[in-house]
Amino acid sequence: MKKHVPLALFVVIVMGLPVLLKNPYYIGALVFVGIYSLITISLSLVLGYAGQISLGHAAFYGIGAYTSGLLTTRWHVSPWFALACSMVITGILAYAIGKPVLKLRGHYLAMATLGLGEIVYIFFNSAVDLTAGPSGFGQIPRLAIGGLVFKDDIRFYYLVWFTVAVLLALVLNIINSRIGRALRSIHGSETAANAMGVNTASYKIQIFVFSAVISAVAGGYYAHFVTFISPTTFDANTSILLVTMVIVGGMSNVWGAVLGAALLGTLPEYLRRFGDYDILVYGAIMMVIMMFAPGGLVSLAGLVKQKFVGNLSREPAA
Amino acid sequence: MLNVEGLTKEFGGVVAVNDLSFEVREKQIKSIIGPNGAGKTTLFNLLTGLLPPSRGRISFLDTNICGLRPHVIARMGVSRSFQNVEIFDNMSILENVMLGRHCRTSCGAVSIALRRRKAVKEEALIREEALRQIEAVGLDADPHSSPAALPFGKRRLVEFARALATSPRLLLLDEPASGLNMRETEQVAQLIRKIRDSGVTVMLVEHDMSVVMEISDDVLVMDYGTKIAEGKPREVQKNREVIARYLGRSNEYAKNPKP
Amino acid sequence: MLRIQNLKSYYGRLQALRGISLHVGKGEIVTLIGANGAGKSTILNTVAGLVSQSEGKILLDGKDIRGLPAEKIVKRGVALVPEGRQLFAPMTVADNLALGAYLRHRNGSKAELEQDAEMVFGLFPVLKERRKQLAGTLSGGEQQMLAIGRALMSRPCLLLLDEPSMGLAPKMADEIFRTIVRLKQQGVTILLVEQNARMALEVAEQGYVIETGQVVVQGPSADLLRNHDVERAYLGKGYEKVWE
Amino acid sequence: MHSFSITLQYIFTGIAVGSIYAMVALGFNIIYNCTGIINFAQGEFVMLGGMFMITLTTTWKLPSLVAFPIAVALVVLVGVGFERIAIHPLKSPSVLVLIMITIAGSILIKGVAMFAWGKEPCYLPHFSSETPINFLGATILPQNLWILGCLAAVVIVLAWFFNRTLVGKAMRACAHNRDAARLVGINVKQMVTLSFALSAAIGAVAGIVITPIILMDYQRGAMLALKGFGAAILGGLGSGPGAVVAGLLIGVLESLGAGYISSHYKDAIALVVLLGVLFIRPAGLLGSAEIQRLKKF
Amino acid sequence: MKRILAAAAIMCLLVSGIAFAQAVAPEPIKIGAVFAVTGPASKLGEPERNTVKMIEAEVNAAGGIKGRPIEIIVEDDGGVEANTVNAVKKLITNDKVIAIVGPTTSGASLAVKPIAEENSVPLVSCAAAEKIVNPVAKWVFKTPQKDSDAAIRIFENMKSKGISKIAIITSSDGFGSTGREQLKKHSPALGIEIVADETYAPADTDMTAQLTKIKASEAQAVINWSVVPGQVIVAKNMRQLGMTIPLYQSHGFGNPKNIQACGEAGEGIIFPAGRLLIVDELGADSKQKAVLAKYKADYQAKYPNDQVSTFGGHAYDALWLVLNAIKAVGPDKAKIRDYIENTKGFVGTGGIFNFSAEDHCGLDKSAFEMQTVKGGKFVALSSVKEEVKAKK
Repeated sequence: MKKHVPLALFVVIVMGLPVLLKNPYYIGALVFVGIYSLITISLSLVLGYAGQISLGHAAFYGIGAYTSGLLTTRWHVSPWFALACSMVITGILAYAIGKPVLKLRGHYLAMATLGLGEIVYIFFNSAVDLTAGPSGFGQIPRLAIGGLVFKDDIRFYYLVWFTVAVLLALVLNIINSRIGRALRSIHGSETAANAMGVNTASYKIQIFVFSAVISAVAGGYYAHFVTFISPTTFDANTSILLVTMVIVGGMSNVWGAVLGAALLGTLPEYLRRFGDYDILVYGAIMMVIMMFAPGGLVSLAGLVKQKFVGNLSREPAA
Repeated sequence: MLNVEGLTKEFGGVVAVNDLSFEVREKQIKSIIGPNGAGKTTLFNLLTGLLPPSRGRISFLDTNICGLRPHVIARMGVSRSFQNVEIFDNMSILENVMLGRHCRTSCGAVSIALRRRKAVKEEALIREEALRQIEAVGLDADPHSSPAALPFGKRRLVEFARALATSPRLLLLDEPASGLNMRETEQVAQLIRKIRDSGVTVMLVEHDMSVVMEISDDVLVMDYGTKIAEGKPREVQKNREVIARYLGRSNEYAKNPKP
Repeated sequence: MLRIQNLKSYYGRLQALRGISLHVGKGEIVTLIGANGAGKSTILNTVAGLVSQSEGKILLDGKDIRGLPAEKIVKRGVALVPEGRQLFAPMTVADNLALGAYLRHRNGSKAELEQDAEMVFGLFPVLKERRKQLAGTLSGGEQQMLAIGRALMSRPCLLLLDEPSMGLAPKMADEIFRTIVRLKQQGVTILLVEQNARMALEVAEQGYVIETGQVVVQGPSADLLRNHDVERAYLGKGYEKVWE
Repeated sequence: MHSFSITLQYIFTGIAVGSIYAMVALGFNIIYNCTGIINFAQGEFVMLGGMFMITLTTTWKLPSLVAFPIAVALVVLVGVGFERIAIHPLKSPSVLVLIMITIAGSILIKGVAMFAWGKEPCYLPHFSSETPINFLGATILPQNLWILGCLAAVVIVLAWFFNRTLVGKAMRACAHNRDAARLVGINVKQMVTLSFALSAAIGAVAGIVITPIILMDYQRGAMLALKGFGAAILGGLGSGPGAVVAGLLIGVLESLGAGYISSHYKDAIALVVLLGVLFIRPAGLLGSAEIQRLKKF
Repeated sequence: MKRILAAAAIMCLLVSGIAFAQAVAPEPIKIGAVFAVTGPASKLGEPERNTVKMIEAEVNAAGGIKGRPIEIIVEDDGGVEANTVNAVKKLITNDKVIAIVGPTTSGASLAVKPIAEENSVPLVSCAAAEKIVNPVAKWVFKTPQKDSDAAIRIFENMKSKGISKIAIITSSDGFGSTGREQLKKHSPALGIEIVADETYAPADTDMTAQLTKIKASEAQAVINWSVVPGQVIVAKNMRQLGMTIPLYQSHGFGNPKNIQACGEAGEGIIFPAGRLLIVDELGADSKQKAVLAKYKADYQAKYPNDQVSTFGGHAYDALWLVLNAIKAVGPDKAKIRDYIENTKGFVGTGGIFNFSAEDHCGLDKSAFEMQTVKGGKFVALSSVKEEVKAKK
């Protein structure tokens, strides 16, 4: 049961952090990291495992947020039911979009997903009667279980990171299974995967829909946490940021996705002290990581391991 | 078990496979030989559904498999290896071989994600079978390590094990000995025989004639997409046409160059 | 002119050459023969600088050129006519030839280049007719001529030819071999890789038989033509028994 | 206004806007052909072109004719510098990593521009008079003609460069077959640097001619890059004529969409058409499926 | 093993991510500020940041408030709402500020409205949207004039000219869309009919298509509601199309650079704005004259490369509201809030503020002065009319 160790460690630390920190600001920042992590974990399945680039995931994030936000504020649907609805709606949309789009490859796929993201963004902006347009809308109710309302940061923190942990557990189960192997084989070579009996087209669409649905959950959480949403949160920049998180963290590893979300999600906080120069530092950090650790941050962890652990284990063989 | 009739593949005017007909009988080793560009790999791609044929019919176990998608054909029991060894460096050796079991297993995402007993059990079976195949092909590397570091010969064995893990009825091997040294080639030849003896029909494309002549039950010679000769290895070796294609003709001009 | 000593080269993990040594004298035609996948093309590619991982020595006029990038090796007077021609298909015949002389454009005079182009057209008159045609639209034989012509435009002292007869109709193959002989008469040293062993040995002085990345037989081509080991290399073990 | 004049006006508008998209798309294609990557800093080249021109003409008071080539040269320096520092040293990087590096590069360039020129949009006078020209009831600004002229000039120069000069042919050779290019003595890495120089120059020209119309600020590049990328994809990556046709097409579609359907959804209309084309022709209007297959992530 | 390490690395990062706190110095009175110093709204956020930094220096040079220096902690949210939320939380819980000035944008202000409420920290927003103070939130105020007042002032001016059919063209960002909303809401009451309603994306380069459509309609005037560069491009495109109907712009037009950028196309544009731009024209009887002149002079002296703008003015008003409250009642959040809510007759750059429990904006439509561009300068529309009368 060695493979459960990292996850258990992760859960322990996630549980313990608030006790150590107590400060709502840190907790609040970590809530956003958790929300991003939900998306990046699921996006890493699409990007790092199945090898399909999506520059439109902010759209699913946004559809989740808007569906949940609108249902609860306009039609006073229970937030949990609204969240479930947003998952279903996003899933259906993702299927309809993914079916034709995933036939494209490389830069064409990137453009198509980017374009779809833009279309959704334009819709949020322009369907003013429904979405309140660019100025957004607020007073979205908070999530609650029975009498327990997730109103302060700490409760929401536990909710989000509990979801992240559950997602991680599910995803770790999946990536170490026949389905995970099938996904990775698509990235390796679609031809060879096909020849091994993997229905690549079907897996691509399934994983795309799955990650869209998880992104919708993240969107719903965002809406109920911030209680205010506007289209700019779900624009192309966000899509690119999400992909960047996955790649910077290390796209062939779900832990990399969390790492990327944690780094790029909190980077603006670190960079506050640089004032206006934050944009330069941000760009420079990204460039340096990509130039010197093209495998992402987890590959650095791999290097460290090779240095310290690898030598030990190899010695007897030599 | 495999029946090919009038198979033709054209690529925008170029005929890569031209009206090819042949038969492969159960539990035999059939080799396809011929010079570069003869259309051998194209033939394999047609048989496995990676390319749609322009004309003709391929029937496998009395079912027409023309136009079926590759993963369906793989499920029916046709597996293959690739000329340049297409194994996945983003997975461990064991996982590569376990992927081969994919088409023989069925657990869905939900039961896997929730680690239902069915899924756990199936996974254990997959692992068992994969380890068995790794042993069967005689691969002595740590199955949990990455295949990226393996020498070429062992990579090929990983690919063999993966192909065998699909429990194929028909195994297509594209140049299994290319890039191997003498000793490795010998091992591969023995392995192919062993596979045949275990009841799997084998088709292979190969340039190393030693291997072909040694292990084949039947040889098909192709050039320019058409069949030149077919028969027992010894017959083929004697075939004048085949010898001419291989060793080439004499260049009349070279002996008396014009001024 | 060219001396290769214990050359080993790798494509990633795959060791393609396992210690090749050979020699090409000035003005000679030397041929490398052997079955597909034996490593003949790899030898040429390594000499031409396309294979990045290698060990051993490649001495050109006594200087080691191993490890230099391809573009520098061309500068030293080695031109490769690659397998499968590798022409610039969307460009005209004239453009392909002009690019062949890419390195000479800066210092070479225009007249000299024109003269060279005329020389190529002299070798292959059909190219002159098609000079405005796109290379991709030529027939296989014409493409091969153009590939040779392009290589000649760099005024090589050593010409590496990789399977020049591959995929050509017999008449065309004859034509190509006629040119090879003519080039030799003009003083070009040629290292020829051919699958068509007989034709190659008939035009060459020396021959090397390559099997699994090693030289298995070598000697004057006339001897090799009669050597059964050569046939074995092509047609497999047990061959001679059947053939006798 | 007659409905004919109105339509004509929409088309004029579309062509004027589209020529910029076309120029940006051309810049994308040149680097793509040489390296297989999409340079997300392309929009920043456009922005820098406009900004340098503004500084040279307003702060340094240089005459436009002198400032123009200097501005272009400065952007070329930036492009080459970027390639040399961030891309040249890498050994066999993956396409995705290269793209990330260009994104990081665009953030950096944007940041430097923010410090250099501030956050307010900067202004550049029109090249010639601002008096609109009337044609069959529709109007066009002389500056629009300058833009069209520059597009034409860029197309002609590129056509001449790629078809008539040896270096241009060498670049095409690299794009078509790297190994064969090396075999005739072409230094591929130099060609990659050159491709950055060339597309920076085109970006700069585009930036300089549109600045009088649209003003320029440090964040302007992103939107132009997005539209230009759309045009490059619609035309078929790597295809020069495709970029021009698709750029103009997107411009006209946006304009007609805004005029006849809804200005709220004009960008969406253009994108829907783009996606529709991709679903039918996955390699774009004039792209070749062959090339697409070779160059994937 | 690799995974364990990766997991450990994540944890380290999370933990260290927490260490971005800054050292706490107990002495000064801390006031927070959140502005979009970078990102799409940076041209607004920068003068705001400059302004509060200028006031900080000025107050401290004068010995602070009751002997205590003030410290303004400025956070940049880049216009990203999630960052604003984090920044405000940081200011409240880490820096323990007693009041917050900003944010710059409406979306960000709305996103942090509940946070100010829950933490009981007075927040004076520098963003325009009326939703920020309507419905009234106990702890949230704002200083920019109301969009609705701007719309009403424009309509009143139109009515005086006999214009009844108009076209509106707005940018599809927060500023433009709230303007569009207000224009549509208030037009019927004033008898104005909107015959064309067009929008464009904030980064668009050409609006002739939309304007062509407007030209073909029977509109007698055009209202453009956006910030740069759209407002300049619209003016130029109208000139290109030979449209002679009057162009009205929103109060976002109040930046002298626009005049230069518009060139001839700028002449005659009418827009409502605060009096900062026409301070030199104001008569001595204007209550605002002294404040405006001082702000303009101070700002220009401190930032010679930057033009004074109304956006900085919003931050000026917001910060002084807070500082006045501190001067009066000391650094106590609840007392500051109460003091601001009861502030009457506060003369700011945006107008004369009269807050109440129902009105957390404090400005009415008199805060706007209809202005126009004449001879390459902003001038009050009323003075132009007087000249005309004088000529007659």
